[in-house]
Amino acid sequence: MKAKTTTRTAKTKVKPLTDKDRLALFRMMVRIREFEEEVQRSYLEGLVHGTTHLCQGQEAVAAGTGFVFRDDDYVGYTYRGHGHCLARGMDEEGAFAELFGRTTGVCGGVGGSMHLTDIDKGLIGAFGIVGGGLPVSVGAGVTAQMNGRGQLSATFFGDGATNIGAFHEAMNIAQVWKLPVLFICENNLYGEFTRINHSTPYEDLIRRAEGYAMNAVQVDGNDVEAVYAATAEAAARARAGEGPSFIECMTYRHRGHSRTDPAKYRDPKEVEAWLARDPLKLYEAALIKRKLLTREKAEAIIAEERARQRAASERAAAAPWPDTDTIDYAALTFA
Amino acid sequence: MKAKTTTRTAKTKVKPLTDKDRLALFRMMVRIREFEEEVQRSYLEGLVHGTTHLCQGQEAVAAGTGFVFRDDDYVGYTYRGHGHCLARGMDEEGAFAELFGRTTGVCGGVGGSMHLTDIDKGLIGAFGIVGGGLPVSVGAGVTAQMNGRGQLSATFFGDGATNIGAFHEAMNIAQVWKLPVLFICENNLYGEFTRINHSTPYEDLIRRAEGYAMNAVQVDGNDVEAVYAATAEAAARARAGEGPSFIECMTYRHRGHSRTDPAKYRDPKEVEAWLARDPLKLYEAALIKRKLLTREKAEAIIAEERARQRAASERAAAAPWPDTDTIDYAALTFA
Amino acid sequence: MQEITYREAILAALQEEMRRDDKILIMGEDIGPSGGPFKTCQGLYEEFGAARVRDTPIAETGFVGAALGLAITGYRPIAEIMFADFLGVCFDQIVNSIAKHRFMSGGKVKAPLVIRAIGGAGLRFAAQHSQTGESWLLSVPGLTIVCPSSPNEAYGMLRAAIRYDNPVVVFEHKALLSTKGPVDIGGPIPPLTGPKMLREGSDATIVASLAMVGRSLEAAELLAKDGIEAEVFDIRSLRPMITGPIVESVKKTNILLTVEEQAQVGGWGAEVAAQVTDAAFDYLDAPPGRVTLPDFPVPYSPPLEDSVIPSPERIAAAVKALV
Amino acid sequence: MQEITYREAILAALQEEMRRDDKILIMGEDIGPSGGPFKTCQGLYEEFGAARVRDTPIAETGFVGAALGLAITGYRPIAEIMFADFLGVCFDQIVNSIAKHRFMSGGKVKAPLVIRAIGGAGLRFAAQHSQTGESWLLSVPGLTIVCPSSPNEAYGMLRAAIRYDNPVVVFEHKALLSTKGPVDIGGPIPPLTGPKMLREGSDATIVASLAMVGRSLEAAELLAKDGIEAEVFDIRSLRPMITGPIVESVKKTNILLTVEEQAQVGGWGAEVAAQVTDAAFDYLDAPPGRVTLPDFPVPYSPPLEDSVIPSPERIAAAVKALV
Ligand SMILES: Cc1ncc(C[n+]2csc(CCOP(=O)(O)OP(=O)(O)O)c2C)c(N)n1
Ligand SMILES: Cc1ncc(C[n+]2csc(CCOP(=O)(O)OP(=O)(O)O)c2C)c(N)n1
Ligand SMILES: [Mg+2]
Ligand SMILES: [Mg+2]
Repeated sequence: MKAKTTTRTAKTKVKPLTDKDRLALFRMMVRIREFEEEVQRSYLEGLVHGTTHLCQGQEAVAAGTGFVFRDDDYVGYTYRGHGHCLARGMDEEGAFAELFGRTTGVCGGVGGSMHLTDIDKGLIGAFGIVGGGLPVSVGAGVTAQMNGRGQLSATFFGDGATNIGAFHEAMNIAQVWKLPVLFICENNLYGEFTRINHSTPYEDLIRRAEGYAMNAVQVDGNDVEAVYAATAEAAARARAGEGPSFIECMTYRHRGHSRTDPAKYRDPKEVEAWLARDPLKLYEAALIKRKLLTREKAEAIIAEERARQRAASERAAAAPWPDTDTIDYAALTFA
Repeated sequence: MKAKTTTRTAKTKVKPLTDKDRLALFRMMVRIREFEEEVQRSYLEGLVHGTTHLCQGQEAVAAGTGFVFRDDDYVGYTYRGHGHCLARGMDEEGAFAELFGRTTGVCGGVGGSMHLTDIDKGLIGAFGIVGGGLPVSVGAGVTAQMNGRGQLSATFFGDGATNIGAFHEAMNIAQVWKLPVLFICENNLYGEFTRINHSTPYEDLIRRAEGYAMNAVQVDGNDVEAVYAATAEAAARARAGEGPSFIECMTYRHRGHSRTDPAKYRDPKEVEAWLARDPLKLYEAALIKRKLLTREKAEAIIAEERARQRAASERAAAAPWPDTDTIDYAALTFA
Repeated sequence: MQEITYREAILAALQEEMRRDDKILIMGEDIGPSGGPFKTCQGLYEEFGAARVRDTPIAETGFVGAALGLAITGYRPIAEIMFADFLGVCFDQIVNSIAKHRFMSGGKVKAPLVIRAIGGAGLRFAAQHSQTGESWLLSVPGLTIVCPSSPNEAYGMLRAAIRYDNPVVVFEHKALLSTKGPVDIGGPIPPLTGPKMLREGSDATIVASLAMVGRSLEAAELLAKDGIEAEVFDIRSLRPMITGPIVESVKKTNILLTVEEQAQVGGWGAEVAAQVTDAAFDYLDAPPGRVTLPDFPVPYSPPLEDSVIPSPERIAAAVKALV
Repeated sequence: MQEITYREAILAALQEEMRRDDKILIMGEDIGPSGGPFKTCQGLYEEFGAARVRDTPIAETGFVGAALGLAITGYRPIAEIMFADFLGVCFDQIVNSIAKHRFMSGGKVKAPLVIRAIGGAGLRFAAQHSQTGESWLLSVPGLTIVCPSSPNEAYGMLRAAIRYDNPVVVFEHKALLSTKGPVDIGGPIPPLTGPKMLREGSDATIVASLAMVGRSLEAAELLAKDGIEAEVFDIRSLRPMITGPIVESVKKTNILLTVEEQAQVGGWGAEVAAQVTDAAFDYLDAPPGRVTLPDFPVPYSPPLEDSVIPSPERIAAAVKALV
């Protein structure tokens, strides 16, 4: 697809990808895919409770953006945030254990699938209230600005989130204060069961950014290198003090909104077209063309990652449940 | 000033103003001015309690838009809404009595200056929470749409209100549902003591409308005929089922934000420039040029309106206080 | 009487009322062709069309505020809040506009609207999707707040709420959606507010709301095995808080226990306790007891969540500690 | 001890703390060069600059949410809510993000932030600008809620709140802003929470918050003329709700009256009454009394507003009805 942009070129040059980088990007997408597939399997086995929101089909966004962030950047996301967490190095066993509600979970089993947080990795939080995370990321952006060390604050959200007030207030404040915030919109065309055309005046959400005079770019969210490049450019601007950017990644979720949703409200042709543009397959083909990969090599990576997730999930499933008698709720609630 | 616009011409032609209309517009502006001056006087005498927000300098907006509305239209506004109420025929004695907290007030003295409401005149409410009235006006717009009688719903708000979430949600819903809602922004450059450039990425708020792909026009809010024409055009679109419009009226408040504010935060040059463009003086000069008015005739109208407001205020001041023993609070609270 | 689920009862009430009065419309997220995330609106869109069954953008402030605008201009809107937890994002519209608009207008405006909010714990939805929401609005004059505990109440109360001429917040409970019970379809409209006795007893009075009603009834059965007969009330409405029948009961049983699925501080149990203490001071054999959620958010992990939600055993034990 | 106003006390606390720790910053509307609509930030902008004293757009959700983001990444933000009534527009950020973020993270995140909200009736600001806000957040686990009733408390509590490592909501009262009192500038940091006895007495215990504290002390003087000695407590904190000292007092006086500037249903008085009834059941000579606002919004007209706010006379009469 052709990307729209209102980006003015940043002064800082974007680091071009090396072959090693490309393979790392591929592997990260595979990792996220296999993690989510394992979550799905675990859910059906009754290991994951309540609900969970998977991101198969959107891996290029998490992998491509995640490759840009520094260790000291801040990243905020939503209930559909497993990919963003993995891209930033969240321990998979800890992630599975959290989904399974075990003591070894990244949040001790207290948070759950919708609230994976790991502040030590700059993963500032998963917000379950649509739009709720954006103002928080604006605050992390103020921190980044005040620290003066070129940090940035990135925040992920969906197309549906651009309809709620918190989005508006966050965008406006970030622009007025020239904060180093990247607003990364994963436009997967649906908010739950409702297609974007029923909730938004248009489908290209880059137009939202016009209302804030914010630097903006729309990219093919299933093209990991395109995502990387757009993010790197916006990040360079942010780190250089040139303010926030809005990055719209056009993408699609392969599965339903959450685990109980068969997604029957989608046009099969639309689904088919997007499945044909599976970000993993696209990149595999691109890397094979570049001679960085063969089908066999790709399969090997997939098998490795599948085994890795499977092992992590098994370790997690063997971990103990929190002990209702000894858990220190006071310490969980107050520092 | 030159007006910016993204208006596509409506199919319906706008009714041109007659000489009688012009004199009525002038008189209405004078009425609002004199009403507010009388409020001010009364405040200093201790008749108005708490706080009050005056609109001197912004009369052309209330008068010019008000002239467009039909009796069955719905109009919502803010704490700075006295002018909108008068333009729609709110009884002045009832308005003063409300400000004075008397039983004869339009809300029985229970609402006060910030909450003048007269549902029988389509004055659906004055909202004290910034942005709070916009979603309510969207609802009245749904009513207008469902009724199918070409009604519209107009909502007035300030520049500062465009920064809050409720504005965003209201604009978006109105556009997606193609509601007959007129969003009328009185851009007086300040939200309380803060100039627009500290709270918004630009000063021309018509740009906000781009984020919603909404029909929009910016007009000189001190030119009552320009306000009328832009509103009439947007109203024709709305009544014809062509959806909402955003109308930005560039204007200025002559006084401080509220009665305790001397407005020292404004550049005297800015104040001077805007005082020179007093909407009443501008229109008086225009009508004199058109030979519809003379200085003397204008003075006579001003004197008449002054006397009228004075008389209304005096009657209001003579009205009884609510009786704390007999007031039926239950009936005030529940239908 | 038909045996239907709580979910079907909600739907039946919506359907019936919308058929009766074409000024009624409903707005919410995914309630159109999809029938609602909890399927409480299944088929409404097909029957009443897009104008009366409005899928909204994710914009609770926008559409809840719009409900007020509709109500004061002649319609009778219903707004569905998918999870009661989301009441936070439209709280201002409810507490500052909806609850007060009539009052501020000097009683001249009428605002017949219903906000349905589906809340509650027990389904492992974690801290941001498991609150009943009851306490948040408890203190707001101008609101009527009801909380159906069974299919029949869900059906009856919703019909009553829709016909009421003032704003009503209906707290539904997601753990009850699939529970079945007899519903008096087409029967008379029940009173919107006021408690209802569900079980007679002479030894203790238990007052509960929503999912805690069923658990309290179970607790009463456990107690009966030990010879303690508990009288169980469904509080039904939180605003107005009507305790007359509860006071009468306590005059007989001399023991009061409230059970709610919320933290103790700020919960309605304190109000019931205070009103009963006031009106039946000399009859109380013990200070009123309160069973509530602990004072922290709802945890995700199943054993943790299960341990914080009052169980029949815990309720029974609390009664025993009082008698 | 210096005699300064409540307003000056707030400012002094902000100034002192911001000088001590450059991680502290403040955000709010018109708090920059204008010094705040209630002038509680006068001079901060000049002293600490635009980066640490941030004038915000009218976007409470935006900047209150930003406070959380700052807090969990190493700063200690303060957010000023101009009128407590506006807490409605940022309610979600407070109840679903700020109050829970540490808990949901498994206790790994620290959120040291302060929300100051200026509320209260008596100045003819009408229904949307006269609420104290106390009840709205009363039920929210994870929050610490304090409400200073005097210049010294405003100064001390704000300093304590700023130094506390968890989210604190400070409810200030606009009718107190110009009241003067002795303040221990530079003195030790007082406890953030817990009630404080302000007047000793043996005949009745009165517990009040914010502007009701002064009125309760006046009521005590009226009562003293009739030979009734009331012990008066400032509740100080609503979360945690600490009633130990009040219970001790009631064991002595056998009478409890709570006084709050909010509606009865959902108010903190019920919780104090319930806790005291629980802990001092056998000591109570009468059911606890509660003086509150009536169950409708605050009316504008001066005689109406004056008649709804509890007066010393009404408080004294309520005590007399109990003893
Ligand atoms: C304020 C609020 N309203 C509604 C919901 C229920 N809800 C959860 S996810 C969702 C759809 C969000 O869509 P989008 O922002 O596009 O993100 P996606 O799920 O596609 O990643 C909705 C409506 C919510 N969590 N918060
Ligand atoms: C949600 C909210 N935040 C803050 C305020 C306080 N406040 C009242 S008026 C105002 C300024 C509004 O400015 P603008 O929208 O430009 O309207 P104007 O007063 O200029 O007519 C502010 C901040 C409020 N009433 N509501
Ligand atoms: Mg989406
Ligand atoms: Mg303005």
